[in-house]
Amino acid sequence: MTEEKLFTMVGIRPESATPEKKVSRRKGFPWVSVVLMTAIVLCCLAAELLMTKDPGYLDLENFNVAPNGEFLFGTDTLGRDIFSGIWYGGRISITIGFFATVIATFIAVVYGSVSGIAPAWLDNLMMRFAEIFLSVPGLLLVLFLQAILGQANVLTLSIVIGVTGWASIAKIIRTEVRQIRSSEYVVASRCMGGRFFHVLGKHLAPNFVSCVMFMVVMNVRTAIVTESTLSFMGMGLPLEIISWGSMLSLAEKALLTDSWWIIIIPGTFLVTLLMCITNVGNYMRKAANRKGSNL
Amino acid sequence: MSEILLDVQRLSHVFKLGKYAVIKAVDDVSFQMKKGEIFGLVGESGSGKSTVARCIMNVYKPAAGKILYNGIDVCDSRAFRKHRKMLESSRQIIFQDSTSSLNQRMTVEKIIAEPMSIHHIKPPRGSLRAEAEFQLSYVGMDSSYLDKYPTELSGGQRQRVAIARALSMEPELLVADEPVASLDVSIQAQIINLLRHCNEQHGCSILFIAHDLSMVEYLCNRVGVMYHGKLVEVAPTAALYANPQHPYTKALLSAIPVPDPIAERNRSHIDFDETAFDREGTMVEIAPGHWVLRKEDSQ
Amino acid sequence: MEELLKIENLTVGIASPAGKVQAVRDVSLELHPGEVLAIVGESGCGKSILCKTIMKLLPKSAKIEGGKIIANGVDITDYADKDMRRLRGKLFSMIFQDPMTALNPTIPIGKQIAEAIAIHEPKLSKEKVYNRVIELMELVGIKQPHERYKLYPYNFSGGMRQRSVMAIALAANPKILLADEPTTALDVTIQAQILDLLRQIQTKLGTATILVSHDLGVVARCADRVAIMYAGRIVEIGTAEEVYYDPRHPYTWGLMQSLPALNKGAKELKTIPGMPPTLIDPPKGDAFACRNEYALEIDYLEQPPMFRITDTHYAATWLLDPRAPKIDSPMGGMGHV
Amino acid sequence: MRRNPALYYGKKALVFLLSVFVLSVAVFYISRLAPGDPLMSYYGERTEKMSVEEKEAAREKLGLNDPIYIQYIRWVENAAKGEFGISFKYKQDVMEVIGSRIGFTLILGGIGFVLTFAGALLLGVLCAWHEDKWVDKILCKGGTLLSCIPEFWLSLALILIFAVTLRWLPSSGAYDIGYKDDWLNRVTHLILPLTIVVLQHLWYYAYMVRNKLLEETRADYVLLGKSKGLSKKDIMLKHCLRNVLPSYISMMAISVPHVVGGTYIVETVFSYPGIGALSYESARYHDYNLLMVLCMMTGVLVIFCNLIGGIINERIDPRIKANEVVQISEVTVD
Repeated sequence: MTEEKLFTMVGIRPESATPEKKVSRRKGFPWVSVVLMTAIVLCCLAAELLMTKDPGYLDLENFNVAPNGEFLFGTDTLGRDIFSGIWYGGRISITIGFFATVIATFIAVVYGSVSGIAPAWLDNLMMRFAEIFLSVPGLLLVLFLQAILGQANVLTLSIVIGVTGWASIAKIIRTEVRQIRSSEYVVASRCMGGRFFHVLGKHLAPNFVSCVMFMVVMNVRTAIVTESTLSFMGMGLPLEIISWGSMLSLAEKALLTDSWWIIIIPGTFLVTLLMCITNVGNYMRKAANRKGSNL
Repeated sequence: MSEILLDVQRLSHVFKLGKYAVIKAVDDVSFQMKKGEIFGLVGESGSGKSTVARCIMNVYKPAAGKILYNGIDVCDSRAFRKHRKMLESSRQIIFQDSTSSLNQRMTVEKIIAEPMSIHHIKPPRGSLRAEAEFQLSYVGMDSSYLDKYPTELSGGQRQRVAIARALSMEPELLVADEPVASLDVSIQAQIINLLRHCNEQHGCSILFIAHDLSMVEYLCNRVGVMYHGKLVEVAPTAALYANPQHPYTKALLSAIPVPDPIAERNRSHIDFDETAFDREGTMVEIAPGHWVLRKEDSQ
Repeated sequence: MEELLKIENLTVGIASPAGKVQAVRDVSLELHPGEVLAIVGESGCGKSILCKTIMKLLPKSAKIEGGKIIANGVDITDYADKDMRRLRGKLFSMIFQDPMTALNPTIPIGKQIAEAIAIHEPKLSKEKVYNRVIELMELVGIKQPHERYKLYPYNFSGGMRQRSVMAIALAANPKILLADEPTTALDVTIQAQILDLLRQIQTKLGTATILVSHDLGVVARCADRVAIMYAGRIVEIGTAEEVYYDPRHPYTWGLMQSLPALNKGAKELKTIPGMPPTLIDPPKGDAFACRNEYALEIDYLEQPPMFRITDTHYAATWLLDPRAPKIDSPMGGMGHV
Repeated sequence: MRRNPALYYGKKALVFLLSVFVLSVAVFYISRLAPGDPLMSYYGERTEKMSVEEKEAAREKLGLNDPIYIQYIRWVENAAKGEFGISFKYKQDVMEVIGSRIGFTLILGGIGFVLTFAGALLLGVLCAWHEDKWVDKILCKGGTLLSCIPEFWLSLALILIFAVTLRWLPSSGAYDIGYKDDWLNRVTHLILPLTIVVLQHLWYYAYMVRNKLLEETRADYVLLGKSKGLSKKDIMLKHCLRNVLPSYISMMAISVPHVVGGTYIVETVFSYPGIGALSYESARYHDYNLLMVLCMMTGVLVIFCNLIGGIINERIDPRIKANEVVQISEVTVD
């Protein structure tokens, strides 16, 4: 490159648009939790293939047997095989958790959007009610409804848990809807003639779905915990219907006979599933660019 | 059709706070806009200029006064419903903060095509995508941006997409609510050139709302100055900047810093005494097209 | 006279998910006592990062990767936070852009100013501190200081809050005052008052000031020397008169030409095409080359060094190289408004 | 801000009474309408053997035949006079039944409440101070795990370890027989249930304090504090924490029912003689009078705490007033 050539004026040479490196969200993806969760859920759904014994059969000879070759996870005080009980029971716990969340989310979406769009006084009233509903201890409410409905089965329990779990999601949806409603692209869309359903479909729904996902996932978790607690206390599913909760309700007697496996094994499954759900939920909530601390 | 595109008559709007406190955001404002004109509305924050813009776009229902657009009073709901289609397509608005004026969940193509899809108009250039592409190239962006999301664009590009969306319906009136306030100087110039280009080529008149007075001086034909909800002075740009009449306009113009060190150093700015500002008084025409808010007696 | 502050080839990198952003690249400048140095540039050019690096107010993800900062003759580049604390407020202090969020909303104004005094003079009696606060409030033009001592930030207007922040910054009468876009969030009339206040304080107390801004008008009002920054580097530095009336760097020309105030009758504003580069992997040569219509071939290959125009006026562009073709600056027509 | 405090508190009191009234009507009606026969709890098995007339006479005696609203009005009159009727199951005056047991619940819930919120504040500040360092990471992981363990299973696990295998701590009852007034014995009985109550709520509030504190450290006034020369400790404690406290205190008020009232699981597992199990039984066996009092107590507690939380929020945190002011400026901007 001669000096003369170096100094010739070449003007603007638009630099090649370097493709901006896509910030991959894979970095923080909770692989372990997702794999574990799917494994547990799949095994529960395919319980029939895995079950070695009939979970409901009361094998009176060998009750309270420690885990051995035949009974992989041992048997409980009524002689039922825990291994097959885990998969069969798991399916019920998960279905209740799922149904309850579907019900809770549905009520929350309706309640939240109405409250978000309603005039100030109605919105205030609905939020006061939601707050009071939220501050009543959840279990007492469920317990109260449960006692009234009498004997529980999978469906009634899901409805009861669902009906008492909607308040927190509703509050989040209401704040989001209120925020989106006043944002400028909704004002612009309304100026252009966008009617209520156009705005709801194109602008409101897609925007508040993402931020509600975290709450929905957490609701599945709370529903499963509520179900197992109720069944443990003898208020949820009766003994004959096997779920992780009802299996643990035999733990009282197990404590006397110091048979640890009746308590530990169902418990570990329950805690692992809940842990995976929480990790997935937290991953969804992590805002993409958290500003660094100024401290 | 009369030459006046927009005629705002004694517009007033109040915001209710709690049961008793009421804030008079816009107080008895009247002005007209001719077709093909760029009318600047300036004032500091809290002066009510954005509220006027939103009343004109029917976002707020004003407490009092009339707004005639092509002879139709947009505030009267019956008239509005009769001409709804025309009103909604021929008036468009663009906002200051480009991040919140575009839906983050929609691609650029859908954003630009939204007005057309709302009104189910058959796009003249074949598909909605082709139409969006044409509008995008008009505002100086190539079609590779069609499938991008607003978060992937810079501030200037987002504002261009907002303008493309507004222009896709060939509007007669474009209300620009501080379109360049949050952009850098060099990008501001690009957007201002684009707006001037739209005005000249499309003949669409622009209501330009800003607090950057040097930009208004460059772009607008006539300027209105607002203070605390009152319109204090309206005049052709040259006349206003040459000899401002109202004390507030004088203070405002003297406060603009000029990029010239020597001139700037020995220039002291005039202070405006808020207490002396009296809200009553009518618009007196002291020169052709130059109106000032003044008490009747003091001529 | 000995410089109050000397920065030599300072380089600062900020780690971000999309890669390391080189916010400040090899910046050198000095600040003399009683002088107002303005740093002008568009958003993303690193002017605010440079300003915060001097006082080490950088977030954890930012690191000084090279160069030296010499404050009052002492090299504070690798000072630990403990040592920096003694200097902050005493040697230099800072005013921020958005007065709405700069003050703690739940503590009365007077108390926040008193806290700034007590840090560096712990032994002062309560009574003396109170008088000092009142004196500071009067200095920055807050009327009825006694009543307003107890009020909360939300009782104050934007302008008043910015004055309180200035009172806090001047509490331990620092030698250097760093102002990071102090008037951007304010209205025009209040901005004029705050700029006049800055000038009064600078003349009365003689504090050297670094004013960071993107508005050439604001800078013209109170700057003695001006440094133009682009993509993390200083591209032109000189006295206000030199930079405004005889700019030599194409970027400065571009900035001046896109100002409506300077081309009153022009049909169309002359704009700088393209967009500022992301500083994750800046181009080999001059970062402004790809937007510069006067770019030379060498601009795409090598960074231009600082060329000396006069003792106080320097510009980093190959156009000033003797071998470069002579072109007259397009600013001929402009000048006094 | 307020015209006069009397009007403000008057309005609040009115809202309180109204909510209590609505609650009482709801509880009264729901319990009456629900399926199930109240006589079961009064006469137990003998109800099957009783003939139809006897049942009628028994129902008449207990006044269960009148329309519900008459029963409600009668209940309100008695309640005004301070006697809430007798519990069908325990055949004692309802207040005595509750009185004997409420003390235990208050001890367990009360101490649990204090420990939870003190611990949550300490833990939250600790995590925020060591943000993104190993301390914070471990505590977060541990806290999330703890919050994933259902309360009843945690109790079982601790009983299994401490009571069954190690035999250090008793696993049931409030005191051993015969040691009624030996307070040391009572304390040992309290240790396990108290740990459960605290561990159950600790991380939820600690995580909230941590996140609110971290949010404050992102604020601009932190930079101003640093540029004054304040140390990290001063800024964190004097400025950031001070802004978190108002919402923390109102959170404490709102969660009184959760922590103090939510002890029935622990009471059942540890067969601790609190009012926990009572509320379930009364609902299950339609012991109306007992049910009404228990529900009203919880309900009133909830509404009262909500009100207090709201008032605290407004009084302490000037920002709430600021929000109102900001809202005013937002509305009139331009």
